[in-house]
Parts: sequence; C-alpha cells; structure tokens
Amino acid sequence: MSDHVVPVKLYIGIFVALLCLTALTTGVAYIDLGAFNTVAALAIAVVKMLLVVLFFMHVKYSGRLIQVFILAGVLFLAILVTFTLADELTRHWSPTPTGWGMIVPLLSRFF
Amino acid sequence: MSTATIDVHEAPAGSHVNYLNAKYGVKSWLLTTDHKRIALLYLVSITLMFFVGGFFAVLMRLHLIEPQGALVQPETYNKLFTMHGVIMVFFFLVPSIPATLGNFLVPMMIGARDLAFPRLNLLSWYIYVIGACFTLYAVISGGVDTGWTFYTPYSSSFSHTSVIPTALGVFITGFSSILTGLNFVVTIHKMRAPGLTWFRLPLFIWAIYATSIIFILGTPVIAITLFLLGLERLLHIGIFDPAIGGDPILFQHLFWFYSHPAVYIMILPGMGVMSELVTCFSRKKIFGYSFVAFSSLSIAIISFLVWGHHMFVTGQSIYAGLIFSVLSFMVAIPSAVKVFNWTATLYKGSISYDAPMLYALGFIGLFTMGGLTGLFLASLATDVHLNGTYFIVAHFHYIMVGGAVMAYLGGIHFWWPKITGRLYPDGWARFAALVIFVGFNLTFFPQFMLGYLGMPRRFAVYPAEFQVLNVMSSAGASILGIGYLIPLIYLTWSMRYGPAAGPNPWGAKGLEWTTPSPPPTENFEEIPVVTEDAYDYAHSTVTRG
Amino acid sequence: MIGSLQFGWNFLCFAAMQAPQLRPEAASSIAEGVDHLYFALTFITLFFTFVIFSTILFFMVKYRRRAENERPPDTGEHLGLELAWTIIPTLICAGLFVWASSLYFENSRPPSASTEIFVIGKQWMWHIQHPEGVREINELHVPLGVPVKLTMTSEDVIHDFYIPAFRVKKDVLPGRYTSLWFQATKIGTYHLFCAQYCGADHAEMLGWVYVMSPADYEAWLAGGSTSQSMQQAGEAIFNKLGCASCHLSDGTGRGPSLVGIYGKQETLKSGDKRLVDEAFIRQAIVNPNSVALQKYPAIMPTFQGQVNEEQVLQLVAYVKSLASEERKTDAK
Amino acid sequence: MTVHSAHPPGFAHQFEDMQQQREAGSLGMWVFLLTEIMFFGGLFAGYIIYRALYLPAFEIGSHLLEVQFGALNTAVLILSSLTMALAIHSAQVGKRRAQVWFLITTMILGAAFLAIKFTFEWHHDYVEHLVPGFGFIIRPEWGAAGQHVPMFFCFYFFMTGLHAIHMIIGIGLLTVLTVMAHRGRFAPEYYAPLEVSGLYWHFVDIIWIFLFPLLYLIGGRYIGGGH
Repeated sequence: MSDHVVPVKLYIGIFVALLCLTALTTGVAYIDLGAFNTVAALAIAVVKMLLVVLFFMHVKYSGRLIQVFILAGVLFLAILVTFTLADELTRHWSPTPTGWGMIVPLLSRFF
Repeated sequence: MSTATIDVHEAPAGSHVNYLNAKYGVKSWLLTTDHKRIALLYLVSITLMFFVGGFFAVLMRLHLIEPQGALVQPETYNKLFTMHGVIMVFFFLVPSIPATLGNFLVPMMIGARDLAFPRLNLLSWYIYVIGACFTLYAVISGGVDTGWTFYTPYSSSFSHTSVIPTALGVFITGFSSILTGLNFVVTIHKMRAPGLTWFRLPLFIWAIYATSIIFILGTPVIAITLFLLGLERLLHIGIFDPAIGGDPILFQHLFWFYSHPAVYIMILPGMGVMSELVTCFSRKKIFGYSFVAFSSLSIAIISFLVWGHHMFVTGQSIYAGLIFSVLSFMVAIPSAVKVFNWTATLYKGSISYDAPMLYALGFIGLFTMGGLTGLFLASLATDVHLNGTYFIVAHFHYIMVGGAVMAYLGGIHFWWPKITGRLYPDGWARFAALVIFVGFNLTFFPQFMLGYLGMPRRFAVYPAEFQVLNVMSSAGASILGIGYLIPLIYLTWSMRYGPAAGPNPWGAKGLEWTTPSPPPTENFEEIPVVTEDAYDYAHSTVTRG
Repeated sequence: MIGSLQFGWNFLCFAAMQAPQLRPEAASSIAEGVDHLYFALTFITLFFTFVIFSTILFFMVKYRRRAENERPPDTGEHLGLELAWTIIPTLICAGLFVWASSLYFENSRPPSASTEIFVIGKQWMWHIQHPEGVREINELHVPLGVPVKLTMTSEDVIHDFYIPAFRVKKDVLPGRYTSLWFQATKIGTYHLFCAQYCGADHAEMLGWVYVMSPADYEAWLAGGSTSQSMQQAGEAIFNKLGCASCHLSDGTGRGPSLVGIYGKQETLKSGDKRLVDEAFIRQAIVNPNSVALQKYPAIMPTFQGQVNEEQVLQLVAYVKSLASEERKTDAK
Repeated sequence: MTVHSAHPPGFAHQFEDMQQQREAGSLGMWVFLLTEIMFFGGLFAGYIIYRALYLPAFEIGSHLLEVQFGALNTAVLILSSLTMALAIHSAQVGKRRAQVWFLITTMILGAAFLAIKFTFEWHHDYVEHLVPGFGFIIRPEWGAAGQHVPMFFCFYFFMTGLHAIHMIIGIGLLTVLTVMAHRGRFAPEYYAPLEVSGLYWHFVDIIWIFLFPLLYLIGGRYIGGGH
C-alpha cells in the first residue's frame, strides 16, 4: 500500500486506454495476419495487464519488493509451461547417434 | 510429541504468567490467535496423523513377511500403502516442522510478538483439520487405492475407491500450507526486530523462508491438479482423458511440479533445525553462514526445475529427460555444501552429547546416504533399472524419515523445555535416538538391495527369492515403531512430572532463549534490539540455566 | 598408474559381481554397462559416507566438551574450502551426468535390424504377439543374441514393462506407443514385472521371459498355433475398412501411398518434419488430423473406436511390411 | 508487554506501528495473488500445451463462442476495476458517500458480468450441446478435428468457471466492505481492507484480460480464419 493518491483523471485515462485496447484486440481478430493474430492478441493483453498492475494496483508507486514478487510469479509460471512443453513437443524425436555425437544435432535444434 | 492436553495447573513452581497459564479452558485454546498455542494445536494433530500413518506402515511390513502376503488381501494392501503415503506426506511431513516449530519459533527468533496475521494462522489450522477429516473419512468409508501419486487414468476412471474425498482432503490442506507460507514470508520480511538484518538471522529462519517460497509457488499447482482430477472423475470427461486426446503424462507433470519441491518442503526446515543444533552443541558459529543460507534459497529455486526425473521411464521425451537429469545433479550440490559446512562447524568446537545432538548426528549420516543415493536416480541409465522399485522407496525414506523426521525429533527435543517449561529424561531420549537410528537402518537399508535386485514397489505379493531381505526390513520396522513410541511416552510424562526448565537449559544463543520458559503471551517483555551476528558463541557468556 | 587404477576397478567390479544375492542376473547386452555405472555410484556413496562419518566421529571425540564453561575460539570462514567443496562435487556430478546420459542414449537407440514384438498391457495381464502371428499371455519367448524391439500400448491404465535381468523398463501408456529394446545374452528364464501401480492385482501382473537359442526359438514359433501372421491380419483389416480406396499404391489417390512410407521423413501441414515410425502410423489411424501431410488434404476420418489396439498393431505391421516389399523391389 | 498508548482504528497488537501493519497487509495480499497466478497457471499450462497439439480443434471451438459477449464482458470488468480504484481514491481523500456508491457500482458490474456469462453464454452452450459431460455432441461439419473439440470446451468451462468462482468471492468481499464503509470504518489513515480487496478485484480482472483473447480470439475471426 502506498500513500500515493493517484489523480482521478489518470484513472479515467487508463480506463479509456483499456477500452480502446479491448476494441483493438477484437478488431484485429477480424483481420488475417497469419501467425501474428496470436502474437497481437497476447501483446495487447500484456499491455492491458501492465496498465492495470501499474496504475490500478499502484505497483508503479510501491516498493521494489512487491515488484520482485510479481516477477517471481511470472517466472515460475514460465518454468512450469516451458519445461512441460519441452517434453510434450520433443517426444517424437528419436534418439540420435551415440555418445557425444548426440550433442551436435541436439544443439542445432535450438540455434 | 504430545497427545494429552497440556496440564497447565501443574506449571513449575514459582512460575510467571506465560502463554500456557494466561488463560484456561478449551475455548481459550480453540479460539487462540497466539502463535505458540497454535503451534501446540498443530503438534497434537500432526502427532495423531503420524501414528495413524505409522500404523498403516506397520501393517504393510507385517503383511510383507510372507511372499504370498501374511495379513490382508491385495486390495487392502493397496489401500494401506496409499493411505500411508497420503497421510504421511500431506498431513505429517509437509506441516511437521514448519507448522509446529516454525509457528512457535519464527516470531520468537526474529523478535516479534506474533506472526503478521494471527487469525489467518488459526484459520490455517482449522483448514488443516477439515482436510484431515475428509481424508480420515475416506479411510473409514473404505479407503483409497490409487497410490499417493493419484496417477491418471487409474485414479480418474478405473479406481472404485474414495478418490474424491481423499483428493478433496489434500486440496483443502493445501490452502493451510499456502496460508502458513504467506504468513511466514510477510512476517520475516516485515517484522524483524531492530538491528536484525537478513545476515544476522538464524539459519532456521532462512530455511523456513525458503520453504515458504515453495509453499506459495508450488501448492497452488497441486491444488488445481487435484481439482481437475476430481472434476474428471465426476464428469467422466476432462483434460487428462485419453479419449478426447488428453495426455495422462500431463497430470504427472503438474503433479510433480509441486510434489518434487514438496520433498524440499520436508527437508529444508530439517536442515534449518540442523544448523541450530550443530552450532549450539558445539558452541561454534556456523561455518560459512552465507553459503548455508544461500544454499537454502538455491535448493528452493532449483527444486522447481527437476520434477521430470520422476518420469524418466514414462515415455517422457528423452531430451526433456536429459535437461531434468542435469538439473537434478545440480540440486545435489547445495545439499552437499550444507553437510560439509555442518561437519566443519564441529572443528575445534566444544561438543556435548545431549539428546538433540544425537538426533542431529543421526540426521547428517542418514541424509548423506539419502542424498547420495539420489545420484543413482538422477543418472538416466541407472534410473531406468531402479525407477519404480524398492530402491526409490529406500531413497526417499532415507531423506524423509532419516532426514526430516530425525530433524523434527531433534528440534522437538531441543525446544521442548522452551515450549513446555519442563525437562525430559535425557537418558531415555538418548536411548530412543539410538533405537530409532538402528531400527531405521535395518528397515530401509535392505530395501536398497531389494530395489537393485528388481523388486518393484507397491507389490502386495512378491517372488520368494526376495523374502530374506523383506523379513529383515520388517524386523527393523518393528524396532523403529518402538523407537517412535518411547519419546511419545517420556515427553508426555515430562509435561506433568519433568523438572522445571530455566530460560536457557542448553546455553544456546538466539532470541528465543532470552525469554522465560515457557514464554509470556507476547514473547518478549520488550522488543529486543539485535547487535550481533547469529551463533556468536565465542564472544558470549551465556551459560546453561 | 592408470593401468593399476583400471585393474583395481575391474577387481572391484568383479568382486561385486561375485557377491551372492546382491546383484541381479545380468542377461542382456546393456546390463554390464548399467551395472558398471551402478558400482561407480555405490563406490562414491560409500566413500563420501565414510569420509563424513569418520570426520564427524573424529571431531566428536577430539573436541568433546571437557568443561562446562568452555568457550572455543572462532575458526572463521574459509572461502577456499567452500569453493573446493562446491566445485569438486560439481565436477563429479558433471562426470556422472555425461557418463549416465551417453549410456542412456546408447541404450535407448534400437539397432536398425531388430526383431519386432508387440505388447498390449491390460489389467492385469500382458498380451504379446509375434510378427508371425503367434500370441502368448504373460510369457515372452525371445531368441538369444538377436536385438528385439518391443512396441507397447495399454488398453486401460498406465502399466510398466520391466525385465530386471535385462535392466530395461518402460511405461506402457493408453493411447500411445512406447518402445524398448534389448538383446538377450544368456539362455534362461527371467522375471517380467509390471513396475507401475495399476490396480488391485498389480503385483500379480507378472510373467516370464524365456531366452532360447535361435534354433529353439524358430521351433517354438513353428509349434505355435496360428492362422495368420500379424501382417496378413493387418491386410485383411486394411481391405475391410476400405483404406485402399484413398491410399492407392501408385500415389495417385486422395491420400499418400503407403508403400515405402515407413522409416521416411515426411513434412506435416505445420512444416514440421516427422519420422514415420510405429507411433506415427498409430497416430495417423486414431488421430489423422494431427499428422496430416503437407501435400494432401486433411480429409481422413478417425478410426478410433472402429479398431481395437490389437488391430491397430496389426495395421501397423501391415504398413511396415509394405515398406520392406519396396526395399525388396529396389534390391532387385 | 509494550503498552500502546494510542490505538489508531484497526490497529493490531502484534505490530510496532501503523506503517508496519499496512506494509504487511499489502505484501500479504500480493503473496496471495502470487499463489493465485500459480493456481490459474496449472490450467494455463494445460491450455498452451493442448492448443499446440490440437490447434484446429481449438480454433473450431473458439469460433463457436460469441465474441460480442466476451468483448462486452471485458468492458464491464474494466469499468468495475475503475470504480473499485475510485472507491479507494474516495477513501484516500475521505469521501464516505462516494466510497459507498463506488463500491455498490462495482458489485453491480460484477453481478452484470456473471449474469451475461451465465444466461447468454453458458446457457446457450448447454442448449447447443457444447458442455462436455452434459450431452456434448460432436458435429460432423467439424471433420477430423472434431474429436478434440470437447478438450477446448473443457478448458473453456474450467477456466471461466474458476474465474466466476473468484468473481463471486470478490462480490462477497465487496458486500462486507460496503457495510464497513457505510459505518464509516475507513478514513484517510486507515483503509487497508479496501486497498487489499481492491488488489484482489483487479487481479480477477487481469485473469479475464488474458482469458478473453485466449478463448474467444485465437486463430482469428476473419472469414476462413483458422481453417
């Protein structure tokens, strides 16, 4: 909690921005951007989340500790998703040639 | 370990007003918000659960004396090991040290009057009790036979037992863990006494902090997983259902995302207790304070990256297996660092052989064995052979029983005079430590051999060639069972008849020893100001008394 | 120096292997390798346990409290020691990781010329079918010295196929294929266990593996009563379901020709390349949309529910036989 | 025992001063929200994985949802977040009547969200046989991807259902707060319950901000999108 009093005008401004972004994300879905439809939808959602977190939830004005805690939450969620996906999406890879020769094709998949 | 209610009328002669005699009556206990009284409520309830779970274990070991099974039907045996696992893991080991010793000690060690949210703390206990009731209801209504791991699709579609009440019990109890962890994190961050910086904190606090992080980040995932399991069982459709393309392995991912870090929920507080015991009974500052402190944090974080080593043979991607394997080796290193630092702390110390110290030494030995045998399971090639056999059973009992329970008993013996204001018979306590150590090794060492020979776990009957080792293990279990009953008896006895304890019977450092035993309701007459590092025995004149 | 270490190590391994009742029978080509790693790990465990125990006991005696008012001086911190006991275990772990992982990868890769046997797990028995059509329950007959690859699936819950003497184990999952392989090196009879808890009679879901000389194995196969091979059974299902109306063998049909498709890399709609193996063919039958090929319309319906796991396996065997026929043609 | 000479309203004995108590309360709520992230996280992880595996089925499922209701509900929730923020603002500057009215508006908006969700969307899905476990019918026009469409709807109902449960809890909290505000319990010096409940309400809003594109918009809404 902070003693910082956010002016009403700023709240209204954030609210209008959030409404516009909602309209934008819905509108973009009707335009064919290929794979970028998903990227755009998620990017807009992240921007909206940041607006709510920073201003409505006052994180912009609160201490470092709370910011670290929020980042930790996002990081551990990312760990859960990444490692599970690492299994699900590489299951059909068959074992590559023996010994340390395996490392080369393994690395080449990532770079 | 206490089962009887604390008899406050028999408080030591000449005693002061303390948290035990400040108020009387059942209501003053059930509606208390005092962290010390809540710790005792937990102590009573988890002790009860420990002996329920232990009873199932004894039945299992008796059954396995004969290859064809000496006691029960296979269906019953399957329920025994499931209920043993569920009760011991979720209702004893997870809350054991954090909810009892942690609750009692965190505010005292950091010089606070109570936890940040005392009513939330009481709520945690009630949630725990409600969860335990659901699980005990499941036992009475016929038991559950899925294994404590609840693997789908067996648990969701095939088992005919009380899966939902059990899962609901575990789900509810999870919120007790979450709220306890939340309370500790906020308290440790915001309520330390003046001058008590992070690097002056007792290492027990570091360990509890690391544990709380796992409570907060891991427990919600098991909660949602069991919630989804319950829905799938009710609706006969859900996200793990192979019929609509669901992947049963996904359940295992979500399950172990919590349940592997949960192993560290059990052992990290034990490691914290260990740092307190080793320093006190060798009168030395801990060797390498910052290494021990940061190893707790790194264990907590890395523990979230290794869950896939439970799944090396499940048809998980072998490339994911590779990553999980290397990370599993990494998590061994901070644990090794701790063991080396405890050993080095003894160097040139003044070592006494009091009962808590014997438990501590037992811990170091058994935990070393348990930790090193973990390397067999982090190694992909050997894990293929050992996974799902008795080797696993032996390994995690060395960590959870040899490690966590030894530390828990060591901690209980160490702080018992502070908690109750009474001393227990030291000779009996040392004898019990020895019996438990011997019984434990006799029970679980043969299981390593059984596992390597290829006997799978969760077998109600087994080929005759495994009988010799099984009989040894069962014999050890009966010694171990007696070993656990001895402290129950003399600790309960000491609550009424034990000699009164002074404020600091061990000559220990730490804020909790500066207040009377038992402490007053608000812990300290005046909030202390801290001016020195933890465990500064060399420059102190504190003596036993 | 290294020679004597090597000798000492061999001696230790030899001694451990001779100890009665402590080492399970080793009857496959990978068992020795796994056991050597196991012994190394055992040695490391015993060594460190001994070091820590003896140090603690030594300190306990040497520095025991002699007077109640003793105040031992501070021994301070020692960065060198801290680094040493962080880095040395890290190096040992790194070495073990490399050893264990490369061994595991080697053990996971079946030789290309393996005999294939199909396994279906169900509560609480193992159904096994040889490509020649011979079926057995809770028994597995295999020839000595020939690599055998098992393709496995489950009809209900998760099981686990475990032969301790071969040091092989793999979960058997519903809705998916998993596989393992071994090459038996010793004639005999060995335990087969289910190592994943699967319900009431989990402990009774066991059987025996019979390793026979190749000649005996042939004789055993010939003695088995069987009407048709798996491939023939698969062909019959293939025709009954009308698969051939799209999958024309000359490649002009609405679906890809299946001749020679097994073992090829194919490009999916997503652009991913996938090896066509048993798991792929199974997926193409029960969930065709997920592996639709780039060059063909995704119009194939699912056959889930129309064929059981055994029939899917027979179809897989048939599709694979189409591949080998093409190779035969190539050879000509 | 320290004697606290002056007790500000709402002060708890275990704390040293009001400042410490406020910081503890706020940190406590944030830690709780951290657990909420992981609670929803299990579902999000499952969603991401199955979406990667069964993209066509997820797009078919998504197109069966009515995007106008999703967008409308997003706007309703954002507005309720605004009124919640304004309620706290009123407490900060000491306007009691405005506080009560903003809280009541927030509750009404929350209830409106649930009403739209249950009556227009869930009920409609039930009539259309799109609820897994309650007479779900796989339609032939979905083609080969059809067998995995129930998976999408499992996620749709589990995620929106869990979100709705959080909304209901939030409305319960708001009821208590409204009564407290009406009795004049909050002042510029003490409005901690309002502040931490506000954090919770905004968090529930954020969850919806992600659910809306994930469930309603994936794969695009344009003609032929996702096919």
